[in-house]
Amino acid sequence: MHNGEEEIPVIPTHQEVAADVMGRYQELGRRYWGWVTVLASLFLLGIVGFVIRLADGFDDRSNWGYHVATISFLVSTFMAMPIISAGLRLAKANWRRSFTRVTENMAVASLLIVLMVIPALAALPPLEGRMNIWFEFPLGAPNLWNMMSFGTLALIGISLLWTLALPDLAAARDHLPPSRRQRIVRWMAMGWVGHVRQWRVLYMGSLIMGAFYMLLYPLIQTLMISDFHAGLLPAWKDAILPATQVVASLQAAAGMTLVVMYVMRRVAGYDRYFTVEQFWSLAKPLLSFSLLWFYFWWASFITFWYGRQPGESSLIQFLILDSWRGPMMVSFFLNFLGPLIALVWNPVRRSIWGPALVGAGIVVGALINQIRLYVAAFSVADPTQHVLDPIPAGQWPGPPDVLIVVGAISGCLLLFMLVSKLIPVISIWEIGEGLRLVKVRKFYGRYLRVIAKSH
Amino acid sequence: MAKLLGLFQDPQQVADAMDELKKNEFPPQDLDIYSGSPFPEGTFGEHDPNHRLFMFPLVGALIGFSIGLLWTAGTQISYPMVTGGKPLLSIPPMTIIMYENTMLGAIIFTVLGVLFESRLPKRSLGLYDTRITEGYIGLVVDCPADRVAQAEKVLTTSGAEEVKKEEEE
Amino acid sequence: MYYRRTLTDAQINDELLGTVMTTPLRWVVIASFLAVILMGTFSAVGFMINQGLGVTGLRQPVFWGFFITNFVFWVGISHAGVMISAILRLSQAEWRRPMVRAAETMTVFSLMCSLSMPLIHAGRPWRIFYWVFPYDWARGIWPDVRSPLIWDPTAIITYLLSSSLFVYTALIPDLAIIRDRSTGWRRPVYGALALGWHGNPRQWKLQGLAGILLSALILPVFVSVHSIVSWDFGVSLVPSWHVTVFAPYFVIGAVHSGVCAVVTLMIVMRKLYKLENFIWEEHIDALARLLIVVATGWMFFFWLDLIYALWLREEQELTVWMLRMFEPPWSWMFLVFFMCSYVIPVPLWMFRRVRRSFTMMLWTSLLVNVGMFLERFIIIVPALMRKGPMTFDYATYRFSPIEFTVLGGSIALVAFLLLMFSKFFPLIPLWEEKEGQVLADSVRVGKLDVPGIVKEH
Amino acid sequence: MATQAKPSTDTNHGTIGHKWAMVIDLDRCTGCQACVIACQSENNVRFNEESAFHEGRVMQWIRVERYWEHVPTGKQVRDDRLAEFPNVKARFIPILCQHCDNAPCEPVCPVFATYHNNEGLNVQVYNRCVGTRYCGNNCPYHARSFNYWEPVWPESLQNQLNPDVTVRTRGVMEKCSFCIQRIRRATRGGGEVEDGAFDPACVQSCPTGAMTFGNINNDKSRVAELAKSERHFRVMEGLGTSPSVIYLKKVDGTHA
Repeated sequence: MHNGEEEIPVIPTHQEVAADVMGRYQELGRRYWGWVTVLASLFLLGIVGFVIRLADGFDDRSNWGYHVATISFLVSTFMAMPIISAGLRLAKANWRRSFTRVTENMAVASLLIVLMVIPALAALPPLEGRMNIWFEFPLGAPNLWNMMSFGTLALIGISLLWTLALPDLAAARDHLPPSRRQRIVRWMAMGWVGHVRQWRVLYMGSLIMGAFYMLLYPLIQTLMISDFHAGLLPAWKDAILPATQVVASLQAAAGMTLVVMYVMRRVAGYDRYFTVEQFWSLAKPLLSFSLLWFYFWWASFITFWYGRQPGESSLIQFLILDSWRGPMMVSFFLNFLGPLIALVWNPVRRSIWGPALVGAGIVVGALINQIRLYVAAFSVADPTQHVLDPIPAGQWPGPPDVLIVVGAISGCLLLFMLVSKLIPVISIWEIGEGLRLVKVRKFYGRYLRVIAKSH
Repeated sequence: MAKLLGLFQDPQQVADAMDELKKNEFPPQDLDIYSGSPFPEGTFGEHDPNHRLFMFPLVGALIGFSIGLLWTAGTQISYPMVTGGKPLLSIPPMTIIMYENTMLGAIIFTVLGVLFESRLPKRSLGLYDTRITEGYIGLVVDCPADRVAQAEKVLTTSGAEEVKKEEEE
Repeated sequence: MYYRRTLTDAQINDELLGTVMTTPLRWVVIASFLAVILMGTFSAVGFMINQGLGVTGLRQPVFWGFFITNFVFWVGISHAGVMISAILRLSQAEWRRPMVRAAETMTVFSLMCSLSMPLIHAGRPWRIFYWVFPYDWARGIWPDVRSPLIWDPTAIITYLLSSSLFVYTALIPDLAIIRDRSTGWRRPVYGALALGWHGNPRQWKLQGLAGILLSALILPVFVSVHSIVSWDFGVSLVPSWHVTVFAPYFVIGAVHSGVCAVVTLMIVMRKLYKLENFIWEEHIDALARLLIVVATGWMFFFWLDLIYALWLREEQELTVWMLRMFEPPWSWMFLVFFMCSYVIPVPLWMFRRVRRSFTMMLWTSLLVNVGMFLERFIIIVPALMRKGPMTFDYATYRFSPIEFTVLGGSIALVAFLLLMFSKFFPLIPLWEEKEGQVLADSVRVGKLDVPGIVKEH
Repeated sequence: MATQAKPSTDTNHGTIGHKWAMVIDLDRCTGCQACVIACQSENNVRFNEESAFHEGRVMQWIRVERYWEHVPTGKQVRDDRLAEFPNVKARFIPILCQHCDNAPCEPVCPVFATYHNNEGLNVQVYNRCVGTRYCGNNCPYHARSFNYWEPVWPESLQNQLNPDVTVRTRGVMEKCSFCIQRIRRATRGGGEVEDGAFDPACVQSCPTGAMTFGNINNDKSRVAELAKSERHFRVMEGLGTSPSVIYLKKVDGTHA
């Protein structure tokens, strides 16, 4: 399938892209408001569920399992999405350009997540007598430190988004008719004119902040898993867990990116930005993440299975083989087996529906897996015992739990919808930069693309 | 049948020669190109070689997996000796060994597949020129003896430095 | 990306086949020097096998010492090869071209070296084949597949075979080049090895596919190998060994030390064989950037290992870590390891000037590998020294001269094998260099010519 | 993942009839080392000259460990090492192969040189052993010793060697076998061996009768009786190895 010309898509100009994106950005149609109202009402329902739980109070920890699981799910999808774009930017991948902004816009979800962490911390038992990484000087741990680190991560994420959006905000400022929205945008653009110096600062700043985000994220996952999961399970000495969580998050984030791109193609008609190239290229890391997901899980499983000390055996029974076997198997299929079987086929990888479908499965699997980890941990009555005994049973969600899960997710999406009318959801300047570095050349018998990489 | 080998220095000339030959009803599957380094597919408008390489690793993986299964399960069952209170048929250790054997089978068969699909090994080089690995590009034409002259003409006119001929019956 | 020198195919052949076609004096000198060291090592090992393991420093309860450390170390080194070539092939990074084969061959040879370590460390080496291979015919019983020491050979042999095939497949086109250039006895030999390669589009296409497919298949193997090595320790009950994080921690540590070994190798090659036209600052620079990421990831796992060692407050585990970190000689070893493998090199690599200076990179990469050897030593020995509450057999392990000789010998062995390989085969893939020349292009942006690459998809 | 990680507490898998066990009453042990000597002469264990102790290459199938027992008193002792008699007393505990049911040393051996037989014994097969020494690493009790050198006996003692026991060669691992040669002789006829019919060398030689050996599956045996005592404990029980050697110790005060 090499016979040349038709394989090369026509390369649009910077102006075309700008005009098109600005057009979509400007219009606030009925469909848009429809989606917003649906998400908003779901979000309100979530708040109702949350209030019901709040009424029961924090004495019964097992009530809050699903709430915490939801937080972890949101952290491992929306909060991890900026990492995808930051990493691809560091790797100078050209195909990233059209969806970096989508992933960065998701960073606003962290506002909601940070709010949700507060009650979760309230539900935690005291540190005394149970394992924790705060060792002998709690000094306001875990609450203070958790809030601080979550807050910092959210801050970095949003400032990263803002910085990288400046040129497009400027474009919007010049493009929008005078209105309140335009005034907000003008303020946000902070008088960006695109001076050479400004660009250089933008590049450096985005690189540095991206690096910080990537360095801080594993710490957040470590806090999550050690304070809210491992610390509540007796004798659960699983040093790999934070890393496992990071890998799972990257996988879920990539999956979520694919899903969002697919939906935006279908609903908002962004076909020309999210082409097969994006799906195909993102499917490759997705496959490797899926393999790593299994690898990390297996590394801890084989160690415990072989060690077979009483504490280990009981926890394997609890989390994998007995009480939570169902969720384990489902997420095992959705996060590892399914993606592996589907994505090894190039035809599937090199399509729109394939990666999107796998991504959707992965997102669901991630949710179930987080539920397995955190609800299980919260259902343990006494974290201070030496060996988990008796082994608690699995726990289905109650109506409030369902409301919380659905409401929180739709709340994050709502924030995304809202912010994408302030910050263009497609990064015009990055696409423009990419277009400048591409040319089509006649290579003897056929036409080929030449892609240049700037330093 | 006869065989011609035209030696070119400029890839562009080869591409032109190919077009010219195709124009003169030389069937594409009778044209072949020898080059010292890979060019993007279709650089010379040659016909796309089809292959079934991707079947090989699958078959290999299957064979490797079954060998692993046979070995691990078989030895554990036929020598029922308890060690460390582990179950007599311990699946996790079996998984590791079966995995390794699967990958080994897949890789060995891939290499075999590559050799088979690229029609290697060949006993003799046949019509060939050592300058090809020095940067020349060879254009090979398989044609009935009566069209040799025409083919040679096309090759020389489009810039072949030398045309080698070989008669086959 | 970088501005590449433009070379004709003939030039590439001349420069890269120089060592194959001729035998420079310095090559003879170095090879014979290494050969002498190897002789010494072999006699030392022979003495040990003849006398018994008493000549080593091993003692209760430190049943594993220098040899196992060395084994882990060399398996670690062997990981860079595939890491570099496979990952860079899959991501189609242009700067991979000059380093893939050198890295892969180093994988093969260091793997052979590491494989020899457990064999000579065994109590009765003359019975070793009963261990590694199914041996029903020998004594009516098969190996116990539940033992990590069976997983080990399975994984390593898989890895060894795969990487050797990997090297050979990519070598075929270059063998054809040597065949075409050489005369006399070489011609038939290389002709046979080249399998009658013509270089028609079909063969090239499959050559390319083989690169991608084999990389994709070998990557999971490479991850599994060092994980399985780590499970030798991880699945045991020894305090501070029985840790779940060991698998990825070992793997990424292996990549860290391995990539550094590749850097060392590249720089030495460049000096020894005058490859200035092919190995440039840009390559070392790219490797160094990669190293910053790898080293930092490795640090994360090290940190996890540490905090979760304290996690349960188990007295035995704490004693081991106390021993490692605060009791000489382990404390200073720990300090050296930590300094060498992270604290000194990584900040240096932040500077472009350092990344692009061959001398600096040579020394920092060597430093890292010193550190990584000590890391393995510190992981293995102190954990065994203070294993239990039993008072009677505390022990301080001191390696004997024999063991030290074997360490030196193992380095000499790998170097010697690489030297021999480079005498008969080019260490830089010629055809990949030529391909790079063909695909090189640039895009003009204003006054600037941004170097680019022709992409097929 | 179908295999269930068995809770390590189940004791007799694959056990028919006999399951040999030992009870050691630490309150009777005087640390006289008679058991050590008896074991060495019974099982052809190589001599340990002083150098062997310096090198840390002692060959012992049973050793007497000395530990300090701290008796809590009214006055607080800041550091246990500063405690003195009568607050601290020297105690002895004979350590031999514990013949664990979930023995950590067994599954790590690549060549089945050590495995669990159906009488609850952790047996060592010398001529299978290739000397990877992994078992030695993985034994929490340090019950295994390795032949670094070819074992040699002075000329005068050549005839002292026990003909029922193999003389090990260099490069193999060895450990207590519960005097399996005596077990074999006793069980040769088949059927149940009555209690006290025979004893391992160490038990036989213990002057204070601190050690008892027998078939714990037989409830009427002395071992089974003593094992029921409320003084009983097993070394490093937290590891879940479930040893066949049971120690008896009167727990005074709050200290265990």
